[in-house]
Amino acid sequence: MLELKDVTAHYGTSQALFGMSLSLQAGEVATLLGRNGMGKTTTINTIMGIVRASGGSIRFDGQELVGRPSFRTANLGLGLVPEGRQIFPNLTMMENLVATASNHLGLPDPWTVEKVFALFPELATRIGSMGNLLSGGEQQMLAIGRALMTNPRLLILDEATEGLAPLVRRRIWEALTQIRGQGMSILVVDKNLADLMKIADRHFIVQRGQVEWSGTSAELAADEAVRRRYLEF
Amino acid sequence: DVKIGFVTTLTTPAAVIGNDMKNAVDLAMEHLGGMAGDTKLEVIYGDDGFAPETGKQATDKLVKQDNVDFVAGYIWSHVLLASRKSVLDADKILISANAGPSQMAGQLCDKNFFSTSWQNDQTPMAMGEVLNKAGVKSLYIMAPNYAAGKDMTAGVERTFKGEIKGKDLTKWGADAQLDFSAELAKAKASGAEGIFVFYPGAAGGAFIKQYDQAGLKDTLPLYSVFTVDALSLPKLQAADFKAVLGSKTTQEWDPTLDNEANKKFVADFKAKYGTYPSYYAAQSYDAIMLIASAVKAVGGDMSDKDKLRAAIKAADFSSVRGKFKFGTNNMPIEDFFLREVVTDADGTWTTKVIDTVYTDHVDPYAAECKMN
Amino acid sequence: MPTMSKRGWITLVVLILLAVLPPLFYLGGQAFYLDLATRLVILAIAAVSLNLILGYGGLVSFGHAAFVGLGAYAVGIPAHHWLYGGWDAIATLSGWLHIPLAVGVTALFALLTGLVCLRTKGVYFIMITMAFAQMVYYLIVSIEEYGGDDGLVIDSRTELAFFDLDKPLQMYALCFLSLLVALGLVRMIVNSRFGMVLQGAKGNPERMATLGFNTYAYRLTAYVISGAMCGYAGALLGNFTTFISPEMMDWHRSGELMFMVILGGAATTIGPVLGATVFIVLEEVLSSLPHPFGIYWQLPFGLLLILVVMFIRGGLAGLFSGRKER
Amino acid sequence: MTAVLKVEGLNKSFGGIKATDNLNLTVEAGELHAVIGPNGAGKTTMISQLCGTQIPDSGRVLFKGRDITRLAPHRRAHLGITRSYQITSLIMEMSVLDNVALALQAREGHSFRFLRPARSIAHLRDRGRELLARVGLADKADQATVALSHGEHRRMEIAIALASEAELMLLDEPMAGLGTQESLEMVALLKGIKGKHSILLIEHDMDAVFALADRISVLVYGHIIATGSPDEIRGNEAVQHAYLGEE
Amino acid sequence: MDTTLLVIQVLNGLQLGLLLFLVASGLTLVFGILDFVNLAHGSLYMLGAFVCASLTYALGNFLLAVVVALPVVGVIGYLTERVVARSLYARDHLDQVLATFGLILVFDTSAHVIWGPEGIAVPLPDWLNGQVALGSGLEVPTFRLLIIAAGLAAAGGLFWLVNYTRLGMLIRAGASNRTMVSALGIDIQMLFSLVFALGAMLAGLAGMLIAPITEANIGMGNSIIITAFVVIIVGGIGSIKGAFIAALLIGLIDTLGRAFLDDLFGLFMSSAAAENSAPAVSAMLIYLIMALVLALRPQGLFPPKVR
Ligand SMILES: Nc1ncnc2c1ncn2[C@@H]1O[C@H](COP(=O)(O)OP(=O)(O)OP(=O)(O)O)[C@@H](O)[C@H]1O
Ligand SMILES: Nc1ncnc2c1ncn2[C@@H]1O[C@H](COP(=O)(O)OP(=O)(O)OP(=O)(O)O)[C@@H](O)[C@H]1O
Ligand SMILES: [Mg+2]
Ligand SMILES: [Mg+2]
Repeated sequence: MLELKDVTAHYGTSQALFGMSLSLQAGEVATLLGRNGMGKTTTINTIMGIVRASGGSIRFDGQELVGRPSFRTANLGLGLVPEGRQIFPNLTMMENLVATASNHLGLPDPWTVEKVFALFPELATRIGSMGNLLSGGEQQMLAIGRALMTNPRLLILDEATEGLAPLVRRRIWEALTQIRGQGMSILVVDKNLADLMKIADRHFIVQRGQVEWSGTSAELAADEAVRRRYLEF
Repeated sequence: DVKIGFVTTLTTPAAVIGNDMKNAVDLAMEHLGGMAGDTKLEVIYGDDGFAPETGKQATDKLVKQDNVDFVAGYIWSHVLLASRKSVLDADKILISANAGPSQMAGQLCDKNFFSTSWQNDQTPMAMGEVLNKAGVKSLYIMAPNYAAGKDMTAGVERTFKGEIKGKDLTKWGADAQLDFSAELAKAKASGAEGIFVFYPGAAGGAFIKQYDQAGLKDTLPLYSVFTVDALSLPKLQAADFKAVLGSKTTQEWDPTLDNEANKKFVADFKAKYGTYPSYYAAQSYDAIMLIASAVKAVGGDMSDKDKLRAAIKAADFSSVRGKFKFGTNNMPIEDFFLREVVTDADGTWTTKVIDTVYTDHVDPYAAECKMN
Repeated sequence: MPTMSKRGWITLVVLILLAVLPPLFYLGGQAFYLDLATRLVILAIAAVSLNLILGYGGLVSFGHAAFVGLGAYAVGIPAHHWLYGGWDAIATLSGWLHIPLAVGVTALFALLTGLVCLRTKGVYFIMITMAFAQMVYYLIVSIEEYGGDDGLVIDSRTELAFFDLDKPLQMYALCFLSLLVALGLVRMIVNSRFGMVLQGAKGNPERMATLGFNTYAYRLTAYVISGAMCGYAGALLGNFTTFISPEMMDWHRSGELMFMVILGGAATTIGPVLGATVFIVLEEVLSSLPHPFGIYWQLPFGLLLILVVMFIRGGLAGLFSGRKER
Repeated sequence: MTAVLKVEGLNKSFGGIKATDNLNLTVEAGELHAVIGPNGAGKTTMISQLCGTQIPDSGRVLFKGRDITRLAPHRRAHLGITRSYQITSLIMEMSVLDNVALALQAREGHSFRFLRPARSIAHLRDRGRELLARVGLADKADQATVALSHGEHRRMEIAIALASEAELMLLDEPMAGLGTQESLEMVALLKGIKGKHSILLIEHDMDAVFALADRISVLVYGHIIATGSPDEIRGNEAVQHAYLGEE
Repeated sequence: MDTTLLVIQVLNGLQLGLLLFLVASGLTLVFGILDFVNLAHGSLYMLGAFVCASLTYALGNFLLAVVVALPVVGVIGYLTERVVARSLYARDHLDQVLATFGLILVFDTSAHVIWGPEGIAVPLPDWLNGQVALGSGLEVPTFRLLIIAAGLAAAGGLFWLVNYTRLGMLIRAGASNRTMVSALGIDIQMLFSLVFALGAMLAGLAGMLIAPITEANIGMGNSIIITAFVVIIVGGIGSIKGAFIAALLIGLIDTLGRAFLDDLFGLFMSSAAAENSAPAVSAMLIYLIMALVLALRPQGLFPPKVR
């Protein structure tokens, strides 16, 4: 479904991605793992067209994404929960949810505000609050809800559980497992490896802007050496 | 070769005046064939940008860089005041073709400074006399809030004998006030028998239109100075603002003045530029003609300043005003006429002289001038 | 000496050119160019002072022309009284009076308005500084004693110990030296601990407060320093032009100072000088094009400004910075 | 033990929401006191009131017995209170080292010092580098702050908090955004300074909390519902229910 | 004091206020919402006036000219956005200030080249040219009532657009985080172009409406832009409601100041002194108001929820 081949990216003159390659099947949950500053966020932003790829190719359902403006990428069915939440601070919570909502692909049974509130009851009480006045965790939930409201086929979550209480975090993983059952693919960057191992099919370990290792959860669980080497725990 | 620097406003909306002056200067040069006797004349223009500081800079440049012998022009009193020192300190001749601040007629008069226009107070003083004669008992006054505006209101108050019902000085300068709704409402409510205004340049047209829209023509007759002129009339005619027809202004010159120089000037100007010349144009034309006469008189020799000054003071040229004479303070001693806005034979709106208000009028500051 | 950066070299070259060229022009009989350079250098001082708060402090003052104007009036008003008011006493010590007066008055004005203005942020700050400047403008316009709208001609220049300001070369020398001092002063300030706080407060005021800095006090201090420095430039300008008018403090003038700083490169040492130079020189060159191009000079000038902004990041100084991106 | 920080009956509401509701809390000298609670419970709001960027509606905040309820933030910093931000708050235009050096500079009294170039003041720079090394950013010291990744920004937050050497540190989710490995390092780091400073720690990372805290308070709807040792809290049923979920 | 006069002056103030609102609302849209400082907004006002003036002569009817001129100005705004503004959104406000100052010079000088310095007077159809009697002795120029009506309509429409439509939400969202809006699938660039064009049309409309009163002239943009900024600052940047209230406030204060300040001053000083100081103070008035408002409320009367 999603395939990156030898993608490179630069910030000005400094290179951040050095030939990133990975692929993701429909209905799969995959993770990007790696230490701080290794290029996970950059990879995601390159897929979304926020950072311009300087080389390589990114294909989504056979369509080339490199060089495509990010709104067109999004309209192909990629939903982003960005690092650092990036809630619209000057919109109310409800407006944050509905402003960019869409169903470009005409998916049956699309996401609605009610469904999001069912997932995050905490949000239901803060409908009229301005985005910037929400607590860190509320913003994070909202960011996820907002992405879901665009009815993506591939959901990309960058540090989506940062700042969430354990209970909520667990609920998110549960929800994702559920969604994935409905044919959605998911790409996650997160630091809670323990949780991820439970729900993810495939892992990519990123090191200096490249995939250094990839494999299934079982393989990762089995391969202590890799864990020690790249993730060190 | 004799070089003349000519400072006027060529940018901003006020450039409408500057262009008219420039046209007149170009026409004068054409009439002279570019020569004053055997001496070639050259004109270099400077733009004051409607601001004293810029005007002074332009003047400095003409004096220091282009090394001109005369600096002429100047629409605005404050620009002239600011630039005066630059010219006079360099011992060059300064000739105002419009601005007439009281200081320069009085305390600050100078042997090197001449005017081909008037002193600010004179024109409104003439209007005051007109009002007295017409039996106007009470008056409302409006003018921009700057030096000449204050001079103008002082001028009319000096001679008008009736009651002043109210006076508004409105914001002027780069962001001048052009919407006069509040003032016109006050004027109307004041019950005055007439309204006196001074709004030069673009503001004049704006004022007339609002005066028209407010329907004041019958209740509050308009008496203006430097407001209705050959620059605003074509626009007003194009927009068909008939209210201005019949309105009265005073002036020292008019296109209908019956003398050879003026006939030629007006006819050629119309032929060349398609419009009537304004008094700004007439005064600028005179300024160049005055310079040319002096240069010719001294045979192009600019070194003997005394001789040059004497030649200028003699004013031996045929002015479009018919006669031209300098007073002791080097300001003209001249007649002032009452003019009315009329339609000419071709249907074009213009002015004509209907009365002479002053004959050989001397400005009220001449006595303060220590030069003799 | 450590090796000099590219921008350091540019600074040096620009300053050397400014030191050498104008006097050469003057001696070569082109007095007008010295005048032009004098004006340029004075405006550069004002721009440098503005850069201190605008570039390094993020305080975009849209009222700096008021400081220039007040500084100039601090020369003009005493001179006026001396000539027309019979205050002979002040004539003999005019240098001792004018300069401290200009600096003092503007510092005080900066302090008083700064107390209010600095409560606001961003664009609100821009506009409130402009509001105060406009008030001064209209105040001066309404004082007829000092010419109101017509302005005031300064008939006698300030008398100083080593410089005779009636001599164009000496006038220029003083202005140029003042520029050097101003540049040095601003450089010293921004690199000092005070300067670090000022720059930090530009980036993230709340963080600075929780670190323990009273950002208001630091900003106010910078504002006063900048205002006083600009007032000094105003005193020079008054002496140079020998004509002052409220026009000098019109918002357009404040805008021009701002544009010089941004054009040259805010928060760089030489930026304001570069900006002032390009601004003045271009204005001069374009407006002396033959008629009628000369009167439309603002068209190419405007286009140039747009192009510079669109294609050169960080102003003209950005052209010469070692760093490519940012 | 003496209380460094005492919060009495603190209230703060935003429109209809009571973000802080009669909150009472004590931080003893040298203790590491963790505050946990669900999202939106009012933890960050509490910190903001303690450091002075928000002013409570009512109640008192006492620092070493002194009432600081309405003191300006910079004055509290002078008294010895520092905070880190949950949502990264750095001076992006300056270099990484400058950010830390400013924090160090803040401790040295006023900065109305105009003469010496701040970047040549050796002790500030050296100590700054030392701190950056401690959070693993030694090689990034001279980079522009914007050019760092999110996790690196989070670590800068911590370096800055450490730089202040404040008597009381208010840390708002310092572990958030760190990788597993970095979190462990951070726990070690905090262990190292524990005891020297009083620390109020807000964290959703329970492993870290239980590893570090001397005492834990649980904040729900602006109100402390339980305070106790880690074991007491782990065993507390209400806490399990409101926050941790079945474990 | 004469009540009729007071009523007339209040109406005059309203008319000025609504005109200011038209300019300020476009400015606040572009500035508050796109976060783009457009100094050249006043030039669009001027262009509106000139285009409409020329068209009035070409088409022989003022209202028809307005209808045609509006899209023309919209297109000018659109092109301005595409060519200049777009690449500057991500920049510092200061860069925008400098570039749009350049734009002012370009627009104003172009107008000077095209239409000359003299300005154009715009004739009105007869039915708009007269006065309407609103009561005994209470006559108001018809056209000024039209301005009031147009201003109110624009205010209502905008308020609805920004606050109650999805388009409005998107615009506001785009202001705070362009990248994110785009990453969520919205063509933000197109949206911004449209907003810019809308702002241009509002300013242009104001210019068209004032032209029959003051004429179209090349300096007109620069004299209104500062007042428009004052309005949006006093109102709170980005707030349509704030702009509306501040515009009316400033329109009224300015008009009433000009109308009654000298009488007021006359109460406690000599009439000569009053005559002298009243114009200066009334010119200063809006700045005084702004300084006062900001001193008390540093974010304006209706602070934006977030900036
Ligand atoms: N300035 C404000 N105006 C209105 N509501 C606010 C404001 N600040 C916070 N809130 C609300 O108060 C509640 C407490 O927020 P706070 O940020 O303190 O939560 P928190 O405990 O830090 O949560 P998290 O763990 O998710 O960061 C939240 O519901 C939040 O939306
Ligand atoms: N805006 C930027 N400018 C320059 N360099 C950047 C920028 N953003 C990130 N980088 C650099 O690119 C590299 C990769 O950053 P990225 O944000 O992709 O890391 P990450 O793996 O997501 O890390 P983290 O876990 O901390 O979020 C880092 O070395 C970082 O310093
Ligand atoms: Mg990341
Ligand atoms: Mg929080």
